[in-house]
Order: sequence, then structure tokens, then C-alpha cells
Amino acid sequence: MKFGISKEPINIQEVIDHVVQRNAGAITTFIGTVRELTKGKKTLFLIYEAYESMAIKKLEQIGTEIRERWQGAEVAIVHRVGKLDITDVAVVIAVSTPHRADAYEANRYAIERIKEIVPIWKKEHWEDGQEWIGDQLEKVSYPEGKPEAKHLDE
Amino acid sequence: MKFGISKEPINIQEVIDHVVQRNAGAITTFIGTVRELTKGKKTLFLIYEAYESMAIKKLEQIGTEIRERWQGAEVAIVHRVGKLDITDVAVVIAVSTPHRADAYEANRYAIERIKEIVPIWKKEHWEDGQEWIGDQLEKVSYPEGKPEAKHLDE
Amino acid sequence: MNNVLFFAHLKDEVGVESLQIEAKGKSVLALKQEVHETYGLSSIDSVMTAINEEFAEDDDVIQEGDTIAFIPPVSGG
Amino acid sequence: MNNVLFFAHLKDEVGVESLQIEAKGKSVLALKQEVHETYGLSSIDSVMTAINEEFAEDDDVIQEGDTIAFIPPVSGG
Repeated sequence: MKFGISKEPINIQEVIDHVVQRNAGAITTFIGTVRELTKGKKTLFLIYEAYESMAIKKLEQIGTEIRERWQGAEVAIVHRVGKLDITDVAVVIAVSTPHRADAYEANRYAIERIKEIVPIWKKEHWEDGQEWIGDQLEKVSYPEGKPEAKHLDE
Repeated sequence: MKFGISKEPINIQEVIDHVVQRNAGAITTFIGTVRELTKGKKTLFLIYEAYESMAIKKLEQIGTEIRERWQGAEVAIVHRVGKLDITDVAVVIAVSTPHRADAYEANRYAIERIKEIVPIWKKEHWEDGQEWIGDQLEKVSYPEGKPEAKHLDE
Repeated sequence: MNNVLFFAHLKDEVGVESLQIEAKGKSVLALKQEVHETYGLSSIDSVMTAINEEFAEDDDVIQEGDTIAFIPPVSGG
Repeated sequence: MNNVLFFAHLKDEVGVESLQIEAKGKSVLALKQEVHETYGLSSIDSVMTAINEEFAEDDDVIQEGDTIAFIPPVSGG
């Protein structure tokens, strides 16, 4: 699947295979992994949950946004759900473009947009408790009730 | 091999495996592939040649530079040599860091440094001829006779 | 009738993944406040709403059969 | 004696991968010019030099047994 939600471990090479093209000189991937320490607190494991049907649409939307902004770009994104242990892969984003600068920028755009508009949530489990994480809770406000595309290259 | 020159196709997952760490939340990879069209000219295939022993030292040096500049970073780089066809993988750079911004920046630094200091050359073969490419020939001058580290985040 | 979906901490607080609610003709904001009061949700200020899998505005009006989802701040990636 | 290595277009022009040259006591620049003239190389202005796999300056002096490599502008990646 080129844009998908996966209950099984993600095969990174398969995601990359979706963006191979004869006129790409560069492929970048972003692989989000479960980190043990966040602000000194030790994570035991995570649970990812998705509103799957909408999440897939939003991943596809990010792909469309990227192809509109970066000429010749191809994109594939797969996000994992379920229980993930430390170092497990939560998300893989692959972007190919003719030239390398675009491949980095477009890939970065994809992960930032995932954190804005894709309905996926993580619940962190520590030794002393658990909590649903809402990263954007205090950082982002949505005056129009929904997140808008923003330029990351400012 | 964490820093290497390979005569065989590069296994991307193996390069990634070298940078997996419990305190990385992000892994970026850069995969350089052989592009068919450059400035409208059609490439048939490429030959990559390396001064192998020195190239490995220089790849290791880039790894050291990155670990010094980006705290907690791990790096692995493998470059292919020999004949490569269109879409074949020429280089794989994997970088892991605790946070994602660093993973993109450090990875970008690695590919720029490869193009400055690692003794590897490509010969392009077109329908009407062939030529050793010296990308930096007219773009970079080395007043001190050798390339120096430069900041890419300016 | 309308299918109303809850995710993450909202699902935990409401205690179910979805409810059947008659919401035809109501604004998104009105339904949000109704659900907030009925289920004593801790916070809905930062919660977004989707109608049929697309983000909706607070003043959008719900139609018969629409699927409504309350979307807490996302944390994927 | 010194082993002198050529790569990419330099190798094509010289016709061999390496030569044994007595270069002890010479500067990098002097050896460069000598090789340039002897083999009629098209250009050495942009060529870097490595001594024992480390980049060297034009005024570095070559020691007995050093391996010298002429490094055309690189194009890996």
C-alpha cells in the first residue's frame, strides 16, 4: 500500500519501492521510531490508534499536496497502529524527487503535516502510568477550526 | 559495514540497522539513485570508481563530524561502485537522532560532504559518448588546497 | 440518525467507540457542547470535528446520515 | 620510491592506475607539475592531492615511501 495504516511491522523497502522512478535522483525516507526517554521519563511501550479510513484519506492528501508543491515528487507513507516497543517503527515516509534538496524538504513537510492533520494518536505507557498524548495541544491553535497547510521553508 | 564501499547492490535495511538506537526517535535515510535525464540528456548507465581505502576513511570522518555536531546522532554510509543502471542505488546514508529536525539536517550534511571530500567518481555513459563527471569543477575552489567543513544550516 | 465516533482520551471518557445520536440540523458546535455536557468530558476546546472523514467547521450543519468524529489533538508520527 | 595513484580521467590520460616515481623531498606542487608535463595532462588546476590517504597542501613535502594520489573533483553521491 502506498498510503496506509498497518497492524503489522512496516517493511521499509516496500515503502521505498513505491517511489522509485527513472527520473528520481534522490529518495529520502523518514522512519519514526519509539524512543525510550522523553524529557527524562522512561517509556515502556506505546499504543497507536487511528481513525483508519480518515487517516488514509489524510495521508493521500499529504501526498497530493507534495506532488503539487514539488515537481516530479512521488510519495508513499505507512503508519503503524497497535502496541509498539522501544525502537519499533511507527511511521515510514518515502519521497523521491529529481534533485536532492527537494527530497529532504518534501519529506520534512510530510512528517509535519502528519502531526497536524492525520487522525492517529499515541498512548504512552510508563512505569507509573499511561496517557494519551496530544502533542499539539498547547502549541497550535486552529482559528479556522482545522489545520491549514503552512510553509516549512520560511 | 557501517561505512563502506560495495561492489554489490546495497541492502538499505542493513544500513538502517546500524543506526537503530533506543534513544532515537527519528531515522532519516538518503538514497541516491541513477537518474535517466540530466539537463535533457539521456543517461544509459554509470560507472562509479573509488579510491576505496581513502573513501572509507573519509566516510568515517563524516560520521565523526556528525556525531560531534549533532548530539546523540548515529550514522552509517555505504556507497556502491561499478556499473549502475537507471534507478540503481548509488549511495545510502542513514542517520538516527533523538529528534527529527536533527536527523534531516545531519543527513543533508552527510551527502553534501560526500560530494566534497570522498574520493569517488562517476563516468556517465550516453548514447553519443561518455565522460568522467566532476560536479564541483566550476563551482568550488579550495584556497587551502583541500575542502573544509562548512555549515549547511546557514 | 448519526453515527458519532470517539477516539483516544474521548473514547476512554465516553466509554464507547461510537454512539447513535439524532443530530440532523444541528451545528457541529451544538453537538459538541451537547456531548460535552452529557458525558462530562474534560475538555473539548482543542477537539476538532470531522463530518464524513473531512474536517468540519463549528458552524457546519449536520445532515441525516452524516458520520461525525471528534478528533482530539493528533499525535502520530 | 613513491607509489603515485591516478583516478577517473587522470587514469585514462596517463593510461595506468599507478606509477613508481622517486619523489622524496619534492613538494606536492612540484610533483604535480612534473606529472602534468611528462604525461601531457589536460588539467591539474582543480586536482587535489592525497598523501597516505589524507588531503595534502601544495607545499607539503613528500617522504620516502609515501603513497601519493591525485584526486580529480569528486562526483560520488
